[in-house]
Amino acid sequence: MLASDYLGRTVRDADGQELGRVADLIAQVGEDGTPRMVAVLVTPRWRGRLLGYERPGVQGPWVFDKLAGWLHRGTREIPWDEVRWE
Amino acid sequence: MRRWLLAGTVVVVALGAIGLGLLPTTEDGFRSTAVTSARDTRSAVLSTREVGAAALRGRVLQSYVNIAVQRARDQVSTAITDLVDTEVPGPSSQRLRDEVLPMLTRSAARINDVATASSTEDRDALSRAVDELSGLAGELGGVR
Amino acid sequence: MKIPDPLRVDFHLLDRQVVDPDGYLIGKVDDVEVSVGEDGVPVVTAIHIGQHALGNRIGGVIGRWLAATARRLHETGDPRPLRVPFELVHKVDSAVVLSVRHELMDPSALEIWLRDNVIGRIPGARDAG
Amino acid sequence: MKRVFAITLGILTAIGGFVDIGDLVANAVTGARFGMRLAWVVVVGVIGICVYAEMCGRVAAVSGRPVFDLVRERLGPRIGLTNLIGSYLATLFTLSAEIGGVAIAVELATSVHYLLWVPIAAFVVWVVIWRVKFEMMERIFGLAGLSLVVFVVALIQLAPPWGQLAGQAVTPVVPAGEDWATYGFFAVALFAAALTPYEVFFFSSGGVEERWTRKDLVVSRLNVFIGFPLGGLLSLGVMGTAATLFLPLGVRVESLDQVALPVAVALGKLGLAVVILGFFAATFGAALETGLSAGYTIAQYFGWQWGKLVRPREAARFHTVVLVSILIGVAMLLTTTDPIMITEYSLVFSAVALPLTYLPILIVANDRDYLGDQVNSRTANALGVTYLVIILVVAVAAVPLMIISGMGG
Repeated sequence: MLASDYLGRTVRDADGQELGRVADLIAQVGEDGTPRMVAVLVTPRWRGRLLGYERPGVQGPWVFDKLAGWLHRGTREIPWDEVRWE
Repeated sequence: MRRWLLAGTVVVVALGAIGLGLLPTTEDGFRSTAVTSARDTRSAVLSTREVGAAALRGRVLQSYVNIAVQRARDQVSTAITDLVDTEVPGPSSQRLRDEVLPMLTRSAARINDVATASSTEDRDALSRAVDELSGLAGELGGVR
Repeated sequence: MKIPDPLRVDFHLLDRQVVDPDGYLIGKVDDVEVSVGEDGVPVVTAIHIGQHALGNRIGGVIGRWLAATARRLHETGDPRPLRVPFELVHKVDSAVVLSVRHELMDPSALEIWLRDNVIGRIPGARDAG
Repeated sequence: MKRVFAITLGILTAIGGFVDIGDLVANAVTGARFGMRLAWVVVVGVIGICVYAEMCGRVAAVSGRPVFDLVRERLGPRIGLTNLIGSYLATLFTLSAEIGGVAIAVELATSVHYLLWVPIAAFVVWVVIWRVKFEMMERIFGLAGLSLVVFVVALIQLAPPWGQLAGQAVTPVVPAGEDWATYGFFAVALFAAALTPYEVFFFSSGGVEERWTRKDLVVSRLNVFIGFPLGGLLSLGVMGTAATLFLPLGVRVESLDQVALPVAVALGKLGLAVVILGFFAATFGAALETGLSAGYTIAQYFGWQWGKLVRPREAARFHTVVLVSILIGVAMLLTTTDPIMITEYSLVFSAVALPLTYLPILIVANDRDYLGDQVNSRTANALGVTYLVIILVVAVAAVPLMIISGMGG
């Protein structure tokens, strides 16, 4: 599989409820240095790149912070094993 | 679907533009062409007059004069072509054309004189050409 | 090895510049390979570099054209993007830095073709400016 | 002492390198038609290029990434590609216009038609890109471009009615006989001339290539904050001379020889010779920068090896793009399209393409992962966001204004 096969897909939770589109794949780097997938970043509407404002601790110009927050409202991390890819 | 819509819009706009181009010229349209031609020619005439005056005072290189005059002449011939190519819709336009066109051709000739006089270093001819250009600019400024 | 933790595949990897230890520009991360491990958890196994991968991601007419030209240029071997195993990634910051030199990797087919047929034939092509 | 010399040299180069065919044309044309009534746009544009270039210089020095690398990294491959096409076209038009400018400068000195000089000028531009060292290239043409100071000298010599010029500058209204659309169109052109994307591509790529570090930030800032405003002053000199000589006569500036005329009137043959040299240096230097920038945009989007410090053999794709771009630029000129016309189109294109190159830089300049403690200050962000808004307005207005005013008619 390629990352591009995952990104942008619409995913559902275990009950079949739509979660939104996949905006990013979040991996934790193990001791051997291999990144293992732990979560999926899901967003209800935005389709392009999130510009980096989804990361904690990024300070943009105030307007951008607010704007990105508004555009990406509802964006959340869902643990990998709770996501159903269809 | 979206693509067809886009293509359709482009075709309609293009046809519209062509249709507008084919409409007969109105008296007002002719007048505006004539005024624009006169204005552009006046601009070229005055610019050349400045070049000529500077040449009289020995302030410009001959290579520069040649190019400046050539460019001004090109501008005037474009103005002439624009006017000549415009269809004459009525008698008042015909009168306007008969008034403006000779000014434009005279402008072209006087602009040429500047180059000739400057290259042969004929100061009298040069100063005469500069004076005539001033007169022409006045006449051209009167076209409305 | 310096890799941000957590690693965000889209943000930290995709479309970043890939360089070798000397700063030679190898390409962009055009796609990222994800394989499911023995325990059923997907892991990042490699990065892909090449217009084929990029073209497939962009999609549409331009994307297909990019991918097709990349495939056609491959005279030898597989018309596939360059695959760099993730073990060779040394650092991920403003660029993805590899731990191996670029000479050890397959160069781009387009680069070779242009070097051999166009740029390499012009006098002075071997002098740095 | 040596350091002071290096800094001074850098600033002088920035001044000379600021003015190119776009500035010459836009400033002279507006000066002749509007006097100094649009001078404020030059000021706004110069502050804009300072804000933008300072951020790019900082990002390049601290993160080592040039502009177009970040464009794709932040905006993704698709929007990045749209941006690439727009920016490349804008740069290509500018390159063509600059080569045309070189050819016209030689024409003014020799009386031989410029179209005959176009292929020769383009070939020499390419040879210089191919062979001459980066620093040398920048220095020679930047310093020679300084000869455009002659416009400021000529303006003083012409003894214009200063009060009247100042009056025009402080009352920026549409004069009688002109309409809002035309005023707006020339405002866009002037703004785009001061804030051309290629200048930033070149500036940041040069910084990356010369391996700037944090230590170089002071020098880079001095170059930007002193060099560019002084370059803007030269632009205003061009505008002022045209306003003094042509506005009262009602002469419209439509060719490069007219731009030089006020200097000849004021300073004579020597002044004219210096102007022609200045035209040559400014357009030639800018042709080198745009030629390289055409390569930078494409190579950085795809991640190819680029640059002048590596052997051309090792950056074959980059050098091919540069070569092909120069050939296309020549082809555009050989259709006998007026270089002034190409210049005006290049300015409109630049205005439209600017926001998407500006936005990623503003975002990255705030990213601590990239810049650490060198992220934008509050002031830098206030200015940065203000200019984003201005740039967006200009980009949206550019094409409608061009159509309504008929390229300024």
